[in-house]
Amino acid sequence: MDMIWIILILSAIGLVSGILIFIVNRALPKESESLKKAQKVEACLPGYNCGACGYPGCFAYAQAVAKDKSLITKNPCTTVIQNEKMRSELEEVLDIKIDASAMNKKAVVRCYGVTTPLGDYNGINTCKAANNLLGGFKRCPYGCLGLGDCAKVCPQDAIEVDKARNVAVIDPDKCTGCGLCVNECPKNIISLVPADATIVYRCSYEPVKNIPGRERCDEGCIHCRKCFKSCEYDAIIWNNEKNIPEFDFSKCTLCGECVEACPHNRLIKFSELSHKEQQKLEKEKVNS
Amino acid sequence: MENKIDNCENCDNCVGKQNFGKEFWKEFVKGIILCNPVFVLALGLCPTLAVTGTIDNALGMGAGVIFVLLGSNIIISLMRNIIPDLVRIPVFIVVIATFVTILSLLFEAYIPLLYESLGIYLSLVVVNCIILGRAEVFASKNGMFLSIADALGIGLGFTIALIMISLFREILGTGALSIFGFQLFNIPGLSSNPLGFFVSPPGAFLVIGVLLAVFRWIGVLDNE
Amino acid sequence: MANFKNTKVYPIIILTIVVLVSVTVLIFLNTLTSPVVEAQKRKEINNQLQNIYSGMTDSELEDEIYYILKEDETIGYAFIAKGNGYGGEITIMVGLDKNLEVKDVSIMSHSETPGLGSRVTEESFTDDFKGLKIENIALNKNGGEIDAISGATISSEAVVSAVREEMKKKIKSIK
Amino acid sequence: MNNLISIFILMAIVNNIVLAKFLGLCPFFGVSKKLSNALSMGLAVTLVMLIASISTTVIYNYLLVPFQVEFMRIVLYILVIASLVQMVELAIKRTNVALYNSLGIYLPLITTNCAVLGVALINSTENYTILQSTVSALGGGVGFSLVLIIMSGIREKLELSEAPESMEGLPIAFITAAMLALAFLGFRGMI
Repeated sequence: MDMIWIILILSAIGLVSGILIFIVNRALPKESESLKKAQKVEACLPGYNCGACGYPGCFAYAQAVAKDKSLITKNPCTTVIQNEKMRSELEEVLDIKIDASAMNKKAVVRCYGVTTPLGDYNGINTCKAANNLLGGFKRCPYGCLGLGDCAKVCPQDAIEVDKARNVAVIDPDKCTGCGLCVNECPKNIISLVPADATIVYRCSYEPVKNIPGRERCDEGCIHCRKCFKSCEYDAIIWNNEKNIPEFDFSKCTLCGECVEACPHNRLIKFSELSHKEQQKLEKEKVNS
Repeated sequence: MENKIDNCENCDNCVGKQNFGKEFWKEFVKGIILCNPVFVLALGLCPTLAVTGTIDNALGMGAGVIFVLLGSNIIISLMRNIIPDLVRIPVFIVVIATFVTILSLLFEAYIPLLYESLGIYLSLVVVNCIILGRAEVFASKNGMFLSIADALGIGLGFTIALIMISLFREILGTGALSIFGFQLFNIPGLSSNPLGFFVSPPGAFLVIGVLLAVFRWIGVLDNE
Repeated sequence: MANFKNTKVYPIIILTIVVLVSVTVLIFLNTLTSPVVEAQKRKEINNQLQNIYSGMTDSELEDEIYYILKEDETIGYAFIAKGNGYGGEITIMVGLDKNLEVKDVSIMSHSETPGLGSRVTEESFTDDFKGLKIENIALNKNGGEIDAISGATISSEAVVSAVREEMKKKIKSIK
Repeated sequence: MNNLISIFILMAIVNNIVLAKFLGLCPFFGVSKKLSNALSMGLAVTLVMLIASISTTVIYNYLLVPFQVEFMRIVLYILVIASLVQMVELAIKRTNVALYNSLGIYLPLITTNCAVLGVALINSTENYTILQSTVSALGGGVGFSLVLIIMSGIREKLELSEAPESMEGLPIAFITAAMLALAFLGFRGMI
């Protein structure tokens, strides 16, 4: 009965391929010990491969951390640090304690975005391309171009371009301070600030040949120094050549006097910066 | 369809928890619209473009895929906890290949015309990304009952997509529509000088591209 | 049973068993369906021969040549030629009469572009082959008797060269 | 000898396995977003296609044809390809993790890649000898990589273009593929 023969020979192929896989699986070195540990560490990493930690992807960062534990504090993955669950898992795997308070940073766009465009721009749809074209199409050379380069790079999708004011807005709840948007923005107007104790000066205009901000933006800073005068704890230092306020957060008590004093809404408490409050604030200003 | 049951990312790993009746229906509907293998997951494109020249081929291929998907989902979901992880993919593939060979033997014997016109694409159903995809993602994690629902849903979704594409291609390409030799209608102007482009390979790409765009524009699918 | 599952050799056994089962099922099914397929093919060849040789009663197949019988006297020979057309393979049934002239030719299957290449199946093209000796089976642009279909030179060339090549081989082996 | 060259050109350009025969479309649309991915995917597919074609032709000529069990070719071919990919994946994963990171996600994709099995099936329907099927596999691999590289080049430009909202992503990729297929249609009938 040659049928039996055929069945045997063909299933012999199955046997051979099974044995080949088995040999390849046994012959090669078992997954090295450090590789297993790296995989355990990688399990609690976010897996965005955003590269903010400087490593090509989470797996490479996990291997580095598996080798030497102190890396997690020296060059932290900010997403992990700020996410309660991930941090506790990582602490368990590496059995070290990570104090998150010192590293809680958030990104902020230092531009109010009211500056009017000089014309409509039909070039390539990225901020970098627009910026190479004589510094962009906005009246204020420091103004946010609103084409969303930062939004594209943000692994948390925390950045959104506010169509009304044509400026990028960062939602502090989602932002984990990885800093990718900071070096993505061609105008360098996004900066990392400590999340809790800050007042944000939402304009990065530096007067050129002392033309006041006002020329470049309807609600630009008119350098009236009211914020400087209104602060009793002298937490604000006036920078004379740049003619803009600078903050010393050790003295600042977040009383909010300067926020009220500024006629053009340039100053805002960071805590009120979250997207929803901001919209609420705008509405109050409009109908007040 | 304003409240999407769940967008597609998590619809692949939704393990059936609630009672079976509703769950069966949810899996079934999910396969047809939400996770339509062709338009949403962009899987199984090889046969979709190759065989949708005529509607007979599309129906034949659709029926074949449903048969193979059903059979392999059932067997794999039954065997799922006795298969070691080392040989997981080879075993799944052999099971699927067995069902495909059964299909091609039956087609060759009883529907030779369809077997001839499908050609190698009938045996290429075994590497159809949908079937192994469903086996890996779904059948190896859920019970037989749910796998049947999933197989029917996805299979039907695939067949509907094939029919839609082949409708366009056959009507535009030959000016007439005939199902199993029985001509339904023929457009006099078009059938005298048909647009041969739509039967050729580039036409297939164009039709599915435009269909995808129209679906996204209507809002059935969300844009990328 | 449990510890058997995680022995080293378990994956191999599972794979072999699965392949064994699948092979048996398929071979069993093949023995069921192959006679049906055989009959199908035979029937298809027969009615091809029927419309070439009207008066034939039976045909015998001997090393890929069909000997056409009319009351046990061979009235012709037939064979299948395969050519590479524009869209893919073309299979042609070629019928010769007793003194090795072409009695008729019919296209069995092709995937040429509809409306252009597919016109090789029409009478106007296949009738040109009738009564031709092996020498003058060629397109008239290279010295033959067959005029190519306008707009489908590749398909017509494919059919003609397939018939000529196959005929050369078969004439030698006709007893 | 010209037969080998014509087989190579037939598989690589004239009947390009992606644009004319629609094989290997799932990875074709999935992987062609970045040029670097396309290169490594093309290489991996050509490698597996070569080894798979040689082993499947050996099985076909020396096992299936003598026993008249050609119908078994689907099961055996795909078994060989799946085990091959499994071995290649294990080998790369264990020896060189960096290569595995960049290439790893494509390897399981190759098992379900219609092009690899498609070429093997074409070899057996044309019943090529071992030398012919190696050349045909090489042609297929080169054709696949060629089209993949062209497509990824175009798609990188597409990302920046302002396609209409509903066209972005896959639909525009399909229409670009239609243009590409139309261009490759010009080669038809060359051989």
